[in-house]
Amino acid sequence: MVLETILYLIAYPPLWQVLILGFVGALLVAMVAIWFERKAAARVQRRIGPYWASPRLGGFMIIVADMIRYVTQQVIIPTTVDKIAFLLTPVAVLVVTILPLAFIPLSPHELYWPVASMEYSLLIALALTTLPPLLTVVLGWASSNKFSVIGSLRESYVITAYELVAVLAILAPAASTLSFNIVYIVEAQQPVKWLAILNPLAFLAAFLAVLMSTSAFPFEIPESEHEVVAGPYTEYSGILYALNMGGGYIRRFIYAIIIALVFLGGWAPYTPGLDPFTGFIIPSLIVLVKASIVVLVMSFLRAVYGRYRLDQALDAAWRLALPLALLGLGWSIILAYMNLI
Amino acid sequence: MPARVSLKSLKRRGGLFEGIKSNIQALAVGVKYFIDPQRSTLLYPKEYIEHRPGYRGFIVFIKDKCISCAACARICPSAAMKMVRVTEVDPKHPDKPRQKQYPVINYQRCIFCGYCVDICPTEALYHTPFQDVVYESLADMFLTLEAFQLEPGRPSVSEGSPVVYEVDEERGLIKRRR
Amino acid sequence: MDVKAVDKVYVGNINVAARRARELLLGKLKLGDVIDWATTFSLWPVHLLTSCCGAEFAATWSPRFDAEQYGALPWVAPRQTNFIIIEGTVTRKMACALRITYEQMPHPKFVIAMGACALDGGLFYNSYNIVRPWEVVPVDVYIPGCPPPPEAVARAIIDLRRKIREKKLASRWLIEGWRHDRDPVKPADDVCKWWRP
Amino acid sequence: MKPEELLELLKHALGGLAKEVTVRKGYVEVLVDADSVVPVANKLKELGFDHVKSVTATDYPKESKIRVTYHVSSYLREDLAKPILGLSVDLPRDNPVMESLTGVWRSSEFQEREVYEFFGVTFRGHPDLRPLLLIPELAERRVLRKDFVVKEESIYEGVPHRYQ
Repeated sequence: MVLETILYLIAYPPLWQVLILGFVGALLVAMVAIWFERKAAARVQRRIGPYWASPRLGGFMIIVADMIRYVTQQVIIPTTVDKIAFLLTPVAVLVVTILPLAFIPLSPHELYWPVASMEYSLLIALALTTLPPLLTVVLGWASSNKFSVIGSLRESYVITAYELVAVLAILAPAASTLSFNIVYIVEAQQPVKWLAILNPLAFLAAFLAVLMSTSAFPFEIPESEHEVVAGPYTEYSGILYALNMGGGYIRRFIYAIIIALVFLGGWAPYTPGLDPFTGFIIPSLIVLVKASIVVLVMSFLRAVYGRYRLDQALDAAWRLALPLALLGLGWSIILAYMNLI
Repeated sequence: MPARVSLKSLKRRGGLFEGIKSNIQALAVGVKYFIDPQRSTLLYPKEYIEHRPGYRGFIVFIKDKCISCAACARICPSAAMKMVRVTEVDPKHPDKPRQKQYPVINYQRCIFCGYCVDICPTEALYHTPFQDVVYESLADMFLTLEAFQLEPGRPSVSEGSPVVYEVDEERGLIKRRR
Repeated sequence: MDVKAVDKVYVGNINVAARRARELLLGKLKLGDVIDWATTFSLWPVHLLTSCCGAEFAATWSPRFDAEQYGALPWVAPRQTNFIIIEGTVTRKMACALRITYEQMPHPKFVIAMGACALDGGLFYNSYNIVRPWEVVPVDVYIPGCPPPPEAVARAIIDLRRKIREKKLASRWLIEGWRHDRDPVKPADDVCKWWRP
Repeated sequence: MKPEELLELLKHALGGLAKEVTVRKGYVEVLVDADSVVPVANKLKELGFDHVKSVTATDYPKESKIRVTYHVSSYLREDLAKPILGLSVDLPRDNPVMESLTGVWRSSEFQEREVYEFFGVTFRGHPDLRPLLLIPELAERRVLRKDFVVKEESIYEGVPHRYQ
């Protein structure tokens, strides 16, 4: 009985999909995103960017070198920190960051994604994405360093302003399709009735809010270099810092998957079949490619924009993004009322 | 009349339309440079800059021209150049060894100002047109009299090819291979 | 526990187990070479600007001499970096800051001294307020010049890369725990005697 | 405002407080006694000079005096900002003590600390008179006074034996 339960848990498909997609895939996407961020910024600034480690791959191996260096570097644990929280929080951040993947179906079939038939999957996934910023506050608090605490404080300001916008904007498709089920939302957008086209206001608000709440470049406020040294991560070195840095990119990737599903039509022009290849692999790949494009566009913004100050970002949140999200919500209700989707 | 400080408040520039327009402009510039980057970056070990003559690089000493006037050591602003006494044997009078003074240079202090080259009355010192040589120990940087007469080895030459930089009217600084 | 059992892993001696694992990973599997390779392409300098060499430091990372092609990314915080470029004059008060910054960085760490002031004082060789940086921190590569051109900084990074791979500096730190050729000349109390937090 | 006009204005405004008001090559100098420096500073502030650009000192070992000079200027009145105005005080060299002007111009605080550490001029009433740039034991040697000797190297010295 016990053995059977354990075996069932081990062989549970979503667990494997979370592990493989969450750790390997998300790590790969994070590396590509970091590489693209550095390379695109260099291109726009008429530089070359990472090059000499592997000239044929465009310097991609430099990111691998950075990772190996971080993993093998000394880990400094200052005497003043709260040791348990200091060591456990980065791991917890990574785990909590990957959790929403368990509730995001990448294919409509229950056979491959048991959550596909689950109502409220969008709501649960969104609720889980709001957890990691809270742990970032814990991270800064555990370091007991003034820069970390200031960085955490900024993070908490930013959460208050932008999580609301993100949730409101991403729930707009649920309002227009009258369902919280991600599979239903995607199927409603077949073939090209994508909500990014029908409801651009909510899409823009969601994009802004994701940029902000994952502290992507134009809104890199918690770890702004010139004001607070590295924000909540000031005291972290070696592998602990690599976990933190990777966690941010993975979080952005998960948000991008949600956006690709609910706004960009998921596997939309394609109609999944029943066998594993056409029913599972191809729809998943289509969603991942769409999500990767969203992540790369977010990375590209680093090359164009300078960083906003905290007050400017909060101003933009409350005066620009929140009305935008509310307008998007209203527009989606109109869409539902007029049976446009 | 005591000076009084008055606060001015700045108006917000532009409206919503202006903001959207400038954001789109910024993105367009970024995309334009992303598609056509117009780079002029030096791929350093594979290429190196060939500086024009007159560049103040490492200094080389020609012993035969030196008249031991010590003007170079006197004018050196950072006291990098020192005179060493050397006993020399003249081939015509082998029984009478003479004491002569020659300059040696300390690259730990040299600031490459070129005063010593300028003041030398017999042009016994000259600049090489490069400065990209680094050292791993402090002792190597105090040149002996023999080392001061040789041009320092330039590792870039063996690894790469020379380029020159020119100013183009339209594109700005451009790199040109020799 | 008898003496022979101390060296066995299965007795539960965690230090022995860690040493065995280290020897296995770094000795036989050539993982050390990978670590050295990774460190050479991930030298992130912390930005400690003390004087005018900072202008040339900035030029080194500018579009013309893009030093990011070597994988070097200027960083602000010492905790996440492994490399420090001393950009110019080090005064007595700055020496303490330099030493603190150096000690905040995680091992394995490397130092480049840039410019005449950072080698022997340069123009200020007889000043009352100058400290030679090699007395404060152990220096790997010296760049002469006042200030050195950006190519020289790039050459120094390439030279440091060669030195790390030839002497296996990064993996030797993992095996030995401390690089014994890197003992600083002056104790920290000497440098920061005046400093009372 | 031309320097000559400023000179007339200052002579009129300061009256008998200043020992000497001169103009030379566009530089207006107000020389005052150590006792009357604070009233003169207050008068200048009332005229519209609202900040100190630099505080510097000059050592005259033969005349046995140290002259402390405040260069003052104005942000708010452009015509006053154009000429250079120096407010100078002569102090005895063996015991240079004067009233601090931080009460009048707050911006002189750091620069008075600098003068204190390099020349040993004590400012009475300064909120925080500590060495600024030098370490404390070096600041006690008053390094910018003329009798502080900086050792020069001769052109033959300094060649270590191992290099010869």
